[in-house]
Amino acid sequence: MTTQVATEEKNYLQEGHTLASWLLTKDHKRIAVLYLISVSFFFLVGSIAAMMVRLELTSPRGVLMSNETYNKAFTAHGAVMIFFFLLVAIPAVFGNFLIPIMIGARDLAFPRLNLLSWYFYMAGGTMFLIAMMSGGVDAGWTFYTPLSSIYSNGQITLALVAAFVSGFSSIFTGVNFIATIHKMRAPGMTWWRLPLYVWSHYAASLIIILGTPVVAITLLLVVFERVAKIGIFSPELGGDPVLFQHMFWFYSHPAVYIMVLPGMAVISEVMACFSRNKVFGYKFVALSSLGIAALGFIVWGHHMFVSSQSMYQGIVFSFTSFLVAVPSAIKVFNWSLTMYKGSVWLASPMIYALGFIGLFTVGGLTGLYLASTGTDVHVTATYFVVAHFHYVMVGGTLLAFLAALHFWWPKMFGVLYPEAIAKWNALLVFIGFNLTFLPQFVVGYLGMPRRYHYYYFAPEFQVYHVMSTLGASALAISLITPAFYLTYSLFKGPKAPPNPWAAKGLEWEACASPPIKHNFHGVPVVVGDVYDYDAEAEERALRGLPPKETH
Amino acid sequence: MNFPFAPEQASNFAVEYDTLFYIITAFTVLTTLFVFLLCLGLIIKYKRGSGKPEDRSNPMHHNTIIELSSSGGFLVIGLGIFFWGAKMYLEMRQPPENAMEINVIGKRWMWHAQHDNGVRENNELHVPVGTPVKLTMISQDVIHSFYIPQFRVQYMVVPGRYTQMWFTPTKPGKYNLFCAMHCGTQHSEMGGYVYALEPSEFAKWKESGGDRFRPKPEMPAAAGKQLYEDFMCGSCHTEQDNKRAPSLYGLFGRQRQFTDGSSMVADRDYIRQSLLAPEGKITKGYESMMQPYSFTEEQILELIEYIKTLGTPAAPAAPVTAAQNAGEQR
Amino acid sequence: MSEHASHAHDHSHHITPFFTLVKTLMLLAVLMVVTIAWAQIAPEALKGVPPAMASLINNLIAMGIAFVKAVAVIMIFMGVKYQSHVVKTYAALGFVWFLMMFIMFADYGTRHWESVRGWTPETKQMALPRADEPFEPGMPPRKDIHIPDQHH
Amino acid sequence: MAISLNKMNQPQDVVYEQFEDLAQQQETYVIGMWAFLVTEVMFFGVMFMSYVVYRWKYQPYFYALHQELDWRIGGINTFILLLSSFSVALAVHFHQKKKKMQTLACLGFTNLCALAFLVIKMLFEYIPKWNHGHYPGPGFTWDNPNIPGNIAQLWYSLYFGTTGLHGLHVLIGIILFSVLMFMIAVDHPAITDYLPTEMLGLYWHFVDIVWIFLYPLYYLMPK
Repeated sequence: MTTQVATEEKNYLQEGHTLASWLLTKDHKRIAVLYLISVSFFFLVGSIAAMMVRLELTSPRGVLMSNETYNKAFTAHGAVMIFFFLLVAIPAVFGNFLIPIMIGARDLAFPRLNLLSWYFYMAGGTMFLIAMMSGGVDAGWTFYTPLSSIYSNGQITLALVAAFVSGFSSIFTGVNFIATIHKMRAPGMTWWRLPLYVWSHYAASLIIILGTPVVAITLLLVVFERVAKIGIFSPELGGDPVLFQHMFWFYSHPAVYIMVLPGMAVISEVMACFSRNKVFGYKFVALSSLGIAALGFIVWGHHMFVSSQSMYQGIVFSFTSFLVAVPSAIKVFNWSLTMYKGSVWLASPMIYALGFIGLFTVGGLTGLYLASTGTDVHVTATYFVVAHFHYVMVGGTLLAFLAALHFWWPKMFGVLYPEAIAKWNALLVFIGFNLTFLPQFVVGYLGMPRRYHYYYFAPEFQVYHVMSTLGASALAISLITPAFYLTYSLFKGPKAPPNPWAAKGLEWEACASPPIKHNFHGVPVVVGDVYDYDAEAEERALRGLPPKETH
Repeated sequence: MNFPFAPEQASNFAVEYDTLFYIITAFTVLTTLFVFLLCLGLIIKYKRGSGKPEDRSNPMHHNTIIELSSSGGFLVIGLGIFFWGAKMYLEMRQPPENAMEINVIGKRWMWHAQHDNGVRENNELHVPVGTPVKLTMISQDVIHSFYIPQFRVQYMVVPGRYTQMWFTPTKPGKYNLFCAMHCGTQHSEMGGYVYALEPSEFAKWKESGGDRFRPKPEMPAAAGKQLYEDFMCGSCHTEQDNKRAPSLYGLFGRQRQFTDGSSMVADRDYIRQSLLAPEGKITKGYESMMQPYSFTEEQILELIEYIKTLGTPAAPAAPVTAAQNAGEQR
Repeated sequence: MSEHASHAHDHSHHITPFFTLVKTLMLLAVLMVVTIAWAQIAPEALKGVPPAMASLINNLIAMGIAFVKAVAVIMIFMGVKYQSHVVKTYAALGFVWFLMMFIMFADYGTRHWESVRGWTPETKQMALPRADEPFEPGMPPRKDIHIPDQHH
Repeated sequence: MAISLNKMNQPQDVVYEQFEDLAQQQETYVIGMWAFLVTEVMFFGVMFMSYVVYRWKYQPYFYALHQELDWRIGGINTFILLLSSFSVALAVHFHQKKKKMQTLACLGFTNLCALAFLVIKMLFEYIPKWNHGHYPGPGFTWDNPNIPGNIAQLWYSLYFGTTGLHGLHVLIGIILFSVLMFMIAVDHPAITDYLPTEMLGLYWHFVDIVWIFLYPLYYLMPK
């Protein structure tokens, strides 16, 4: 790949210092920073709601809040975390920042659309916050009809419109990524030289453009049902409320992959860099991303095994769900084997990535209980499911988000953070997470239904809820800590070199830290393969041995 | 403080369910352990610049055999779980012929159960041990879910349509009854207990009209008969098929042919639909004459009970002018 | 510039000839007339056919013609015929994925197969009376629907 | 600003800073537009899917309810949309040849068609139905004893939902076409080549395609 660049030029952060220069920017990197700030804010909101829920559940009789408030708290947690954090976090922050750089482009294909997408996101987020403040939303993030359309009180209309608007933000980002990845790759950057990061984001973008409109219009129909009393899902008019679930999960199951595929993208990069090795089975991993995206669309019925859908359909969907295990298994084994004959460097992003592999493995395997029709009947809609999807979503996406944050922090802001704290913190995240969610598997198997405020009729559940809340407190501490040391590093951290991890890839090798406005001087020409690390040479250098002779 | 790890096994499904559950658990634990040890081993062996220098020459970047065997092995085990789970699911979804029938209505935020002799109970369900019990369920408002963890059964209760589920209690006791689908403010309090009683005790309980409620001299089928007469259903639906309408005698559970060429078994949903929206399925040979009625869910259940009591089918009359009506939808 | 861009360079300036557009419009107009005409004569033409079959035939004809019209618009008016493979793929993608939604007919098509297994038509002896626990049965009929003459 | 209608006063080959050359820019825009149209297909897919599900469920009622619509009005509207689609294709054709007058004329004709479509829809369909109380919602009235009021209301929900969404797209199209015509007329610097016309054309053709399927489903099939 191309050579070093001069660093004395103005970087993208110095291009303007006024508020307008940020709010009207068309630079993908600045928009990524805007997203980083707003996403962190919504993560905080969602976390506070989560802590309220966890604290309330320490007592079987709920002492802190009323039924109504509790329902609003868990709805706020679910909806904010999913619509305004998980779906957005990695693609909009790191995807925006890195995809153009990784493929050697100056910017995304449609910079104005990119900015518009941030405004839509903020508009949606603000609307949702208003809905939360002015009455709250208590229908659960899934908004099942007819509860959401007819019976529930509260600001459901506004919340649904918020989700609709932020859906457009997703769609714009997806369209932008697809056009960019197809047409703006640098000379020599063929499909099989693309970093796996880009492959995964491409797959996620496909899901976004195919799925998001479905849920958007479905939620809009619920809005109309509430406001104008038209009734597509209303059983009073002979409609089928289960049709809503079909439409909803047609998007919302693939949406899980919108959340986790970008996470997988990050893990591929981090594992390669810190193992000093090419990702094991590069082509398999790349294609498995597309495989997951396609298969993800034909498994939605596994959310509905007990929802009164036909049992024949249940069995069909169960079968297709097991097929998804294949590409997922490929990925986990390939990431692990990437360390084989590598030079493993346990830096903080690597610890997060290893944590991701562990938690995603558990999350994926517990999916077997839920994909199998018979075993799903008992544990669906219990805390078992809650634990399962937190292992995938939090263990997957959140850990990948933290890994990415640490890995590319020097690139984004040109500063180094205190590595020792970061390492210990990564370990604390892993432990706190397991402490929070392992007990939930047990309590779910015991029969604790999700979204329950009280459980005085089954007091034996309490011990697990207390354990879970303790774990959540540890997790909360470990999630606040990075906010402090990363912010500290922004002002006091040492200046980062262009390539502090000695990593490969255009963003490290051909680009300053932080990058200049148009990322590169001229057009980078890609000649080598992706991930051309040489663990052996690096080890020899570390040990002071002479480089091995080439034959 | 006790640490329970599994709910009681109190129904015919529980033992098989738990067996499969623990097999998947073993698989999960072993695979997780394998991945964990693999990572740990690789980290220790190939940690950067530590210990003795490892052989890193000829690095392996892909191995199709590993890829295919790991994913293939996973798929095979997965399919094994799939088939077992599917078998269990099919059993759960198909009640046996001799099941005792109980009707359940869900509403925010209570459960209402009706036994076949007219005994009704709220937020409680009494069932006999050793007898298969089939619940026919419908909701009055939003979607609920009828969940008894100790029986390992759960099914959603939707408005507008009957759903069913069945189980055979195997152990006397008091078990949890939950609504597992978020249904609004008091969702977590929509529940109660299921009492599995010895058959003799259950019979006694049922005969004495339940232990809670004062009996009132009306049973569902009788109430249904009253409705049938009040609404003068008998003016069209007579004992024999006639020009106006087919007979309802011996209707329930029979195959029906419709004008649009389709056919289906006359079940609860069919009768419910025929009452609320009769035009949808017109019996072959008849014209659409009946108007839609708006009964309450309970009234419909009572009418169904009554129709079920209508004796053996009378000899059906020859269909009237089938050819005349066949081609015409409206 | 990617290698794809340079490949497709010749196509990007394609100007669809005027008469091709006119011919396409005429094709569309003819197809429209055909589909309307069929809808008018269908009840006569399909008189002896069972209603379910007639409905199937009508659906197939109407949707088939609509499909041909859509393809004509996509290929000529939208110029996909002259575009790269990527564009062709994306043009097809949405419509193919829409068909994926039809998987839900695995549900709607088979719901009634599992309905009444287990029922025996024997008469049940109802012995005991009904409890007088207060319970408002039934969904309250929606006030806003005006359905005159419901009851006799 | 002097407005000349005879020739396109376009700067040649304006390439935005993120692109290398004109060809790349054009292809990127086409792919981006098609990716967006994929989402549009899925948008309408939900409406069509709901229709299919309920028609499957209530086929005889739906057959009867389709009589509520007049195929003649639908047919006229279909033809109007086909014409407008043609004239947009023509507009792109002329814009590629840099014939400003003809481009503007074609776009103007398209806009006229779109307007006519909406007017016909309003005057002959929406307003009479509204006056009869045939719209979903609290004021719904129904007097056909053979069809239950609730299913009629469900059907009207689908009808107004689907055609309303389509009508909204037509309305957006009218606004965008007007803006585009104005910008072309005054030689706005943002219009550097025929791509805006082509992009808007793609959108408009898609609106046409939706109607191509909508028309037989709602107006024709059950006859």
